[in-house]
Amino acid sequence: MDLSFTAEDQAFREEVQAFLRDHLPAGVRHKVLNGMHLERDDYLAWQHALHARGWGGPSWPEKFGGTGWSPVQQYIFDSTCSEAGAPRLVPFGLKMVAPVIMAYGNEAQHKRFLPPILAGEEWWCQGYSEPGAGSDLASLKARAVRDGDHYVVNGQKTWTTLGQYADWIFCLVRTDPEAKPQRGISFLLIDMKTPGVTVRPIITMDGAHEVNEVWLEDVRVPVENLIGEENKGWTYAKFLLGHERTNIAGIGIAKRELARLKRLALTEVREGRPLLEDPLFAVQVARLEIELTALEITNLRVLSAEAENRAPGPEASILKIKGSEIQQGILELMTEAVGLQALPYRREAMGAGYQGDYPVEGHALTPTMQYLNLRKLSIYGGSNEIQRDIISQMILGL
Amino acid sequence: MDLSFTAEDQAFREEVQAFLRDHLPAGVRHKVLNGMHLERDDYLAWQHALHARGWGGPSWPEKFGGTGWSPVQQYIFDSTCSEAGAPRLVPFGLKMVAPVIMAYGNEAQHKRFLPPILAGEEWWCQGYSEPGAGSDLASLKARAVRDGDHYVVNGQKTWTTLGQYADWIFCLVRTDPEAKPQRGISFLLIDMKTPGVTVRPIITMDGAHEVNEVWLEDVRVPVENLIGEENKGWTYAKFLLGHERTNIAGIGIAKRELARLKRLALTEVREGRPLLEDPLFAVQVARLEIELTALEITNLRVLSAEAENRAPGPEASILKIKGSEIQQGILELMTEAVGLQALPYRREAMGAGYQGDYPVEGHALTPTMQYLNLRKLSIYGGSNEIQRDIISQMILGL
Amino acid sequence: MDFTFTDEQTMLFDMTTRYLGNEYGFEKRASIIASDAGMSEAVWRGIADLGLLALLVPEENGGAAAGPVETMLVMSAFGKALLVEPYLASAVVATSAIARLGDARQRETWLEPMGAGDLIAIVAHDEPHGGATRATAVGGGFLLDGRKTMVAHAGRAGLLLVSARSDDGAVGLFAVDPAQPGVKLVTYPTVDGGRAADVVLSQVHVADANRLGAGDVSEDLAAILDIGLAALCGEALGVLQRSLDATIEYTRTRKQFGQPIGKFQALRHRMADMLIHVEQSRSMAYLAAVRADEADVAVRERALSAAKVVVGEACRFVGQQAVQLHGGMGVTDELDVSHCFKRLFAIEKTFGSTREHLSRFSRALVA
Amino acid sequence: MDFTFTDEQTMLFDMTTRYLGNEYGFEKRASIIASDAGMSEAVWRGIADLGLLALLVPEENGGAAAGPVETMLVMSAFGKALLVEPYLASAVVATSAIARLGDARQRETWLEPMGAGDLIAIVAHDEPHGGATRATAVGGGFLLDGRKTMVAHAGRAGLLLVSARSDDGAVGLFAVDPAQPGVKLVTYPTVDGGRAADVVLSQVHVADANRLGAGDVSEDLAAILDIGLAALCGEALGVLQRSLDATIEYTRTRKQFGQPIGKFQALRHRMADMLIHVEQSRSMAYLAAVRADEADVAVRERALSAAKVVVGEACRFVGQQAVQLHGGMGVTDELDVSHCFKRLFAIEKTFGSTREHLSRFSRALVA
Repeated sequence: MDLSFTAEDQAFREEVQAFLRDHLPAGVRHKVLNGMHLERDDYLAWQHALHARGWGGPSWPEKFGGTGWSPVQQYIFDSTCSEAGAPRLVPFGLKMVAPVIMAYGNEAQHKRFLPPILAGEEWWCQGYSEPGAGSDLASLKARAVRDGDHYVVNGQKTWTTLGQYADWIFCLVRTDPEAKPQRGISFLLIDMKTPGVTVRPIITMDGAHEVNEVWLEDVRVPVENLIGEENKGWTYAKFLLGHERTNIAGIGIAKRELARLKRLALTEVREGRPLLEDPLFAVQVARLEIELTALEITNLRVLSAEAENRAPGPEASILKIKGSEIQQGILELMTEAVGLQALPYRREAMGAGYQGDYPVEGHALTPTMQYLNLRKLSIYGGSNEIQRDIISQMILGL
Repeated sequence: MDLSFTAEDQAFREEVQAFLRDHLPAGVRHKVLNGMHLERDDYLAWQHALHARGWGGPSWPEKFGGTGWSPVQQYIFDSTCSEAGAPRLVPFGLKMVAPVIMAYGNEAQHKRFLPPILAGEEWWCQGYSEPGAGSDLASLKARAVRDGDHYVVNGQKTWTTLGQYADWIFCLVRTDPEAKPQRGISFLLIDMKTPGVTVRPIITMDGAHEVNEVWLEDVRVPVENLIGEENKGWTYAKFLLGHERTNIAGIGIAKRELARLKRLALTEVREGRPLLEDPLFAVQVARLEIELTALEITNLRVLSAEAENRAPGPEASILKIKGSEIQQGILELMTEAVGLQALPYRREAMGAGYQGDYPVEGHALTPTMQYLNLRKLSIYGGSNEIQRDIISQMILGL
Repeated sequence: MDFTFTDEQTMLFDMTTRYLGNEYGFEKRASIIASDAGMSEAVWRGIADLGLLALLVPEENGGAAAGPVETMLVMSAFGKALLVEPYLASAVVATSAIARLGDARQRETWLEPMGAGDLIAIVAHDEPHGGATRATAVGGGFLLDGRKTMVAHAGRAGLLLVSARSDDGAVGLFAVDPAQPGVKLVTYPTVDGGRAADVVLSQVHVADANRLGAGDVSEDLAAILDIGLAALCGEALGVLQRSLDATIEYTRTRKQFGQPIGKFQALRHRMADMLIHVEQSRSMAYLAAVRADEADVAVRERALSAAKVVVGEACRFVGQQAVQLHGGMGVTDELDVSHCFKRLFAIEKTFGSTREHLSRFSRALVA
Repeated sequence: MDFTFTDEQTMLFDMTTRYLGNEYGFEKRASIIASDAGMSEAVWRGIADLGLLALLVPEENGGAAAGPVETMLVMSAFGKALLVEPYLASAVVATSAIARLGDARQRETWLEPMGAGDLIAIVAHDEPHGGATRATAVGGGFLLDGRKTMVAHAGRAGLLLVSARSDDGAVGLFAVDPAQPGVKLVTYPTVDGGRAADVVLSQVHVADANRLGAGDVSEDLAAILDIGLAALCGEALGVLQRSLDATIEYTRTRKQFGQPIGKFQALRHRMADMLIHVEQSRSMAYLAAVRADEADVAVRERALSAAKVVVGEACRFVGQQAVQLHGGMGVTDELDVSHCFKRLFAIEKTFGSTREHLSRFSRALVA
């Protein structure tokens, strides 16, 4: 047993660090390290930089233009990037629809759809959830009816993250309403410019426009945009949900935010001492750091099992639960560190170039909005309650 | 709104305190204040002292020789006694079977059974639970078959607290095996000296003999020992369970033990300072004290509602959950206060007159055994999980 | 011992609740918090007409001379409605400050219009970390310099009561007109839909006649802020109850896997724990009200710190779980649960956080 | 990075597990802990025959010169069997102490019989609060005075290694024969079924040749105890896993209201949380093993404190919930769950409690 990275892995990590030093745009890094809001161009700038280096598809096999990295290398890449202040890779194209297209799409679909994802030329979004179908996805209602060479799609999708930037949406639609809930579902790729597609913002409690409703009214989708076979979409959907789970623990992000919390607690002063010297505050920071240390090792154990082709399985649920709790805990503590300064609401401070007359540094204004925003972590991607159901059913056999 | 006791209540409290000063046996008080083990005679000595004062039945109406005190007076009496180091009143006679006999027994039963309970002359125990019927009491299996002027009882009862001291046991038995589970149950009073009654100890993890199994083999019980009507026992059982809940929060006990915890944390020294000055330890004590303050007021609110004849209802579940958690928390913290001295296991130190060669004072030896013993608090009397079910169903209507 | 309310108290609560039910629905509130002013003059006039602004005003100044219990009841109704108008800041804290420290002329000048709804006064006490507001004695008065933060609705106030420390170390309370020279307001919305400002003071002149009280008023200020804290606990109660009610209602109607999600035992138990937090908070809000004007400072501080800890923990648990059990809908701006969440978040941090009060209570264990 | 074990390591674990499966059932253990001696000579001989007592003994003294990872594996098997024999105290801690501090003669004299199962040696280090063991230099040796507490199986030991402070403040480690004049043992059972003693020392003479190491050995002692702590984390893992396994099994078979209680969602979620604690503890037991002989003291202490906190929290949560989910049966002496509970309770308090390690880790945040 050895918990340290191999010399090769270590060299790889240094290569990534060097790349980050040279090619991560400074403005983007500044935003990420201070919890500010990222725009479409921030994400794309980073994807373009990676693509130029041949790293556009860190989780892709080489035959599709990816890096062919092992799970451990992907983990090193992800966490090193996150710690250094790189934005997350937008997952809807790279990590969600692309693996489905690779596994179940035909060659024409490979050629048409994969290269623009890699190059950061086409932005994808996800059309899974519906107002009545969240955790219980199989109860979805959007309908697609075959009409010659097209499907005609009607329905409503929701929680579509960053859908306002998207060029394409991948959708689960019901093609056989007579079949049992999990049968009769198909997987369609839809151009967002098609007439009948309407995106409406959902404003979240932090005031952000991050998620959307997508309305589909008589949207005509060419049959060549069907993935795999009609009515077999549930299989592809489950495959996708399995892939969504990589890097679910968010170790690199949590390390970055923990470091930020500690910086904050060293500069915030209470009764003449840095807040981090207050035993009751320090112990809360210590608890989070300790939990994170344990989770990092748990995550590496899961990766290591994956590398040996042992299926990671429902251990991913542990990573999801603890990872979300730790990230939420860190942000909550940041809001505590800044005291009353957590209460002014200055959304403009989330953007670049904020030069407001409010003299408190950016650091005091962003934690509250991030804290509000991150309540979603324990809800989406399978709520933590669903994750506990999975653990108890799959691991414990209950 | 007024949270202080009335002048009358205050005078009553002082009267109880004066009585405790004069009549609570010093040896018993010493044991209670130091978490030591109580014998049969300790309980009886206290009941006899109360009876001599006319206070043998603090929760009984005057017509049966009780005090006729209001719920608030009973609360004041109970908590004042507990704080001063009086043992709890053994509830099986006084608070459990007696109310059932009063409400559903006939006059002969009143005369036969109530006076010896009041006087501390007959000890009762409870025959409810069975190995297969705990939380799900209605699935009990003990059978009683009518044979002339007797019932012949066969079955096994368990978790019979202090049954080894008991003269009588009240039992739920099935008299109609054809009926639905909650019908066909009867409520019988059984003399423990009857042939066929066998008491076998259950040793708990603290090494104590506090609970028992009671085996009933062809036990002949005179029909005059049936309470109320045959097959109506479930009604009486539910009535009893409602009564069992009085003083369920254990406020007086918790206050006494909290005071003991604080004494301990002032005498235990770490790195040259009293442990109570360690911020991480102090904050745990503070949390318990604060929770207890809140629970005391919640308890008084429930009593106040009772005094106005508004039913206390499932709020009792809140008292049970928080009361047990607080008591368990206090004992757990005591074991932490004594450090490594929590680990020596000296059961003899639980008894009177311990003069062992182990020089650590009694206080360091008893918390662990009490901590182990009190794990039962969140399990018995309706586990805390059952209590949360009750709250969600009865109060929240879910 | 008596947990009942007098008929007058019950009527007060019912009247307030009825008014808010008619005038302060979710949509109405949404338009208020989106408005430039961030408060409704009509609502302020409405609660003035109900007599609520004069609740704590002494009788000789035309008020009801009511106490912390009445305040708790009214505040719990406001909490349930998520009222954003500066009732706590003006009608509770500033009114108590003037009633306690003001001389007869000051009380008459300010309390009568405050009770009538014609003047909003706000105590400006909190400072950014490291900030220290100074009062320098000059002929016939003082010059104030410094910065105050999170002064509620300062942009609408007609009177600011600024705490400042003199060269001799004594803390004084000074009445400042926000329009007078040297006063600058940096206004902003707050996370819970309110409005506040930093108040920057540069050589602001205050005449002796506009100083409240004499000598060091630190202890009076602490007592005044504790009256505010008790009122805040009352408000929390209303918000907590609304959060729980909304969650029960949502989980009763929202279906997944063929049944209402409120049928799932893990969620039911979570709601049971929420209820326990609400009931324990109710007990402590009562205690805070009863001890808010307790003369023994140590007893008062102990009780109020304990109350803030229980209420603060409830704000955190109930707020987070209410959002969690609403699922995706819980994080949107569209339902009231997220607005409750944000108000609970702010309450937890106001008048000292849970950690700060827990720390104060802990230290007193060995005092 | 590699989480796999070598074939030798896997064989070692399997061999130990197999032996205990045959020789250390619940009934057998019950009879051992009820016996006067409180340990089984046959079992001690058995684990000696398997070579386990010589695991940490250097090769030149006839041992396997294995490390913390092997120790963790063996200890986790012992934990799962709830072994009460003094493996941790003698074969891990005392062996490491002699191997690290002993000279060639001392190592030869003691380690060979220890590895062979012919000598049990125990480090006597902990003291009752306020106690302080002193070593006074006399011609050719030292006189020891003081009191040690919770010295495992001291009544069976052939050698005690007593830490004591000299007049110059240096901490030394001294080999004492329990039978020698001036040594008095006050023996007692421990709550987890073990045996221990207070060791009272009055003018106990130790020749220079029986002192281990030279000068102040505080740092060596800390390093030796950390090896014990890492081994203890391994043991905890076994006990935690057994507690969870027993709970799953019990809730699968125990029926209430017509179905196995393990079907109730609230209980299922509780067990999911238990599993999370077990897996996080497993990760930290690995970390503790890997860092146990780390040269950088700060790195070692940080890692081991973090491990003890995670493991300690797991001991508390998993222990308490395992008992709770067993209902009434959980609090009896009859099922293994209560024995697991008591061992977990003791582990939480051994080599520093969760609070103490959390405190050390917290202070290091600003160091």
